[in-house]
Amino acid sequence: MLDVSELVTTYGKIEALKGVSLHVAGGKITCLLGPNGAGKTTLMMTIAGILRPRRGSIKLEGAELVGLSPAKIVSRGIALVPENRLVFPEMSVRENLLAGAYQRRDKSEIAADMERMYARFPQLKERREQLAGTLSGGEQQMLAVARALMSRPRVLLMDEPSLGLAPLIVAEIFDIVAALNRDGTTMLLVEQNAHMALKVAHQFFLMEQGRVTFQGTPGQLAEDEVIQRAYLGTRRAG
Amino acid sequence: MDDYLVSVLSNIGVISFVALSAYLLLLTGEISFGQQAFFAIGAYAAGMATAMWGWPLALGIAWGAAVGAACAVSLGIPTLRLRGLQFSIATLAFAEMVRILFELFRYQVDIDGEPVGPNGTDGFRSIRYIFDHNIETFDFMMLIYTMLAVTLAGFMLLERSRLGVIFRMIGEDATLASLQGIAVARYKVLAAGIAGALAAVGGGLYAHLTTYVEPRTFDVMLGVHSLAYGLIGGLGTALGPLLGVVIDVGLLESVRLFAGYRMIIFGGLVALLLIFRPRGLLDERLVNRIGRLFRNAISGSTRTGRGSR
Amino acid sequence: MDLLDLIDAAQSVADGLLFGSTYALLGIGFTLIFGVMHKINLSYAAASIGAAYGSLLLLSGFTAAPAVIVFMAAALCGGVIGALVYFIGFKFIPVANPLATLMSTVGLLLLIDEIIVHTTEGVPLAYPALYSDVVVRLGQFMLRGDLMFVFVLGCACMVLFLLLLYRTRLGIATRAVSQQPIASQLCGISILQVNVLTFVVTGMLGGIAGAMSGAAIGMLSPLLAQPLTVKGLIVTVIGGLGSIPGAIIAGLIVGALESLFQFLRGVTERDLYIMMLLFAFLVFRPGGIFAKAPGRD
Amino acid sequence: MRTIVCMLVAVAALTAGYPQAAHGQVRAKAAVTCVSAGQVLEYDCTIRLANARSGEPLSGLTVSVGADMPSMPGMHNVRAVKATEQAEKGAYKVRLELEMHGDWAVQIDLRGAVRDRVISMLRFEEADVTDVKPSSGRRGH
Repeated sequence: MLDVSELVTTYGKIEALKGVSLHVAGGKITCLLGPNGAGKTTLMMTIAGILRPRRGSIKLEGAELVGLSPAKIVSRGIALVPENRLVFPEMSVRENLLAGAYQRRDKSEIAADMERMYARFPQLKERREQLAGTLSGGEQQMLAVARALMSRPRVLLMDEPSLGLAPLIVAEIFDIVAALNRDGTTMLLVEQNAHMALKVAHQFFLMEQGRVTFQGTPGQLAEDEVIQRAYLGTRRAG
Repeated sequence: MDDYLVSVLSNIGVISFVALSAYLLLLTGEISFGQQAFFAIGAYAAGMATAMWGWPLALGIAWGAAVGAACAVSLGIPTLRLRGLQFSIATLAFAEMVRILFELFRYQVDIDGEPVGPNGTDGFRSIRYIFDHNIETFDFMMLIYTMLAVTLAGFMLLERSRLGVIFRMIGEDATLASLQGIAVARYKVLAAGIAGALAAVGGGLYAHLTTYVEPRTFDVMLGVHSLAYGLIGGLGTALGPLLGVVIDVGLLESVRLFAGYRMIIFGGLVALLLIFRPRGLLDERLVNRIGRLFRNAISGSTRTGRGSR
Repeated sequence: MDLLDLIDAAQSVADGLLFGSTYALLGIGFTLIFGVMHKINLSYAAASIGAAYGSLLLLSGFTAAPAVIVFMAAALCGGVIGALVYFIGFKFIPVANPLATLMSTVGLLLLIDEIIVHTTEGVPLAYPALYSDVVVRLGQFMLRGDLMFVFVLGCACMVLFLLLLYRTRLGIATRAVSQQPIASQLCGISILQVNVLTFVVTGMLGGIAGAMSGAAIGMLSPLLAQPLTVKGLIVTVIGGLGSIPGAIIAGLIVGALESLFQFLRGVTERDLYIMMLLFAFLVFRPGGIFAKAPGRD
Repeated sequence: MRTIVCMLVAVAALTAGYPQAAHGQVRAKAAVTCVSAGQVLEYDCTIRLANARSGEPLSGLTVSVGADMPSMPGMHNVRAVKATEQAEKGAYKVRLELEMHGDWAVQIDLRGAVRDRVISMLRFEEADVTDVKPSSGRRGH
């Protein structure tokens, strides 16, 4: 569904992505694991169009996304739940959701989707007129997911949804991820919590220092090995 | 030398002092819209000293500089913790307060049967030192430029000194500088004081050059211009603001082709130039490159010199 | 102070409060641009006066155009000038250099001011004062018709503006960009579009404010640009940078105090006290009236 | 601090050489009247110069007249032009071309038997020219 090939993104002279290729299968959960600084967030930001790649291509069902503005990419059907959630703190929950549907013009459908979000996330319904900045971390994460879903994405990208959340809330978030997938949402998930990620993922990629170093399905590699490499990277013989 | 040329050059010299004053603060990362206040303070203080109290010019200008520095330090202390825009607006407010205070300031003494001294909005006329002492306008221009040269030499020394490095460090990142153990507050007040003194020297010279000042001479436009000079000319070296003044007062003023349109061109120039050179014509990178060329040329010539021996 | 003086003082406060709506509009413009871009547009007040001049130019063919048309023309000119200001002074200036944008707007301030001076040769032009012959008497008080008109118009603009900001899709986008630029891009909001529209909308508000000051004073002069810039900045700072309710309240307060000081101490000293007020705010309460935590950026 | 000290020393050294206080020199005063010369922004000015003390007219001087706007120091200033002496004793005539209406400081430089500079503040408007009166409410709102 989503094909990334030979993607190179640089910050000045530093190459954060050194030719990344990966494939996200439709209807599946694909997980991206790797230590800090591997380039996972850079990859997500590049797919979403916030960063411009130097080289390479990103294709959504064969259509090229590189060179499009972030707004165009959203309307093509990609939504990113950014790291640290980045909700609009001085806007109400309802307005945050409306902002998520900014690219859409179908007023009645938007209203219906909003009701669907409230049904899926009852906490958000309770707090619909509350300012997003006053929500708890877990609620903000749910809001960020709901906001992204409001654009009716074909592929949902999530960058570290469990970051800074209590274990109980993390479990709740992963339940939501699994449930969304059951409803047919294709997902690319970046996670530090490899243990949880491998539980929900259909397929996973390991990234180290701007490159994909392994791809496969959970079980192909021993969990210990995956966790080792996801947190620390490959130990290189010095 | 043509009288007109002398007057334009003198103007350039005097305005350069305010431009350098604003530039010094820009180095420490502060945008001041209020350096004209110290220009005004220097002008009034020096003018009063020579015209009313009969002091010699040197003492008058030194007195003006001292008063300017004192005022700048006392403004610097309460505004220290303000950053960025808030600092800029505080300096603007201060400068307007100073201007209005001069509009209210009346203090005249009788000299040769005529009242002399600041007279509110009418301003301060008959600062006639250069006429009373038969100083030719050309000589006065030379005085301005000698002082400017001394100031520039001071800036060159500053750029090479520890103090200069500290100023630029604070300008780059004040938090980082304070983590390095630099007493940021003290250095900022020091920079403000020196900048105040510089502007005041310019003011003192201006008052004696034109023989009259009035409060509205020192309105926001003067401060804004002096900032713009540094930005047009460049922040890489003290020659930058001078280049800015020369471009504006010298070039645009003197070429009659631009007459009247000059300010329009100036405004447009500021807006457009910053797109291409956000830190001015002579920015740090260019200065660095020229400096390296010079050093290479010098070391190259010494090397060949040694080789031929 | 006897009773009569007290009534006169109250009268001048009322006049100032009415005129303060102009300052409030200007404050909104400054503060909204700051909110969205974290930059101050120093050319804003000059552009507002420029727009008022523009309306005279647009309508120069018609004798005695109705008030509504004059103000609409001013708003139109303001919007156009606003877009121009954005493209010349903001769009292409490197974002990382806050100094550069500040100075480019200063350049535009000079540019606009000088174009006005040049085309009018510095002669103040008469501006249609509206309802200047209407006086409403309330016992000892009287409310000047032209000032009341300015006030009502100012309030109407503010209400419209707040509706735009809080009740429309564009308003959501604007607030989203000001709060969280990256996330707003991820929502499909185009920052460029929001920026341009912000400049156009604030330009229109400014144009109306410029026309309002013209109408209240009865004439337009390029000399207005500088005091209005300073007043606009004062209102923005006292109201708290980026706070729209703050700008409105501060605009009315500054208007009222200015008029009161003028009554008590005369026109020269008036601004001195306003500056002192600003200075006091900066030193003791830099976050403005509605600051959440004083002293924080 | 060292910079300031250096500067002060330099100033002292530079000005020490000049002769001190030479009071009792002739001071001039001027009465300036201007009328529009027909063209927009062009004015014909008549300057009557006199000894400030005795009131005696000052003739036979080289007089050049410039102007600048006090509100914009060093900007908008008009290149000085020579005034021509009239038959009337102490009267000189000059045509000024200004850049805008408003308050101008007319600068009269005298050379010859008397060397002095006299400043006259005038408000130039479309039809007429008036002396600038103090605090004439230049700033409205």
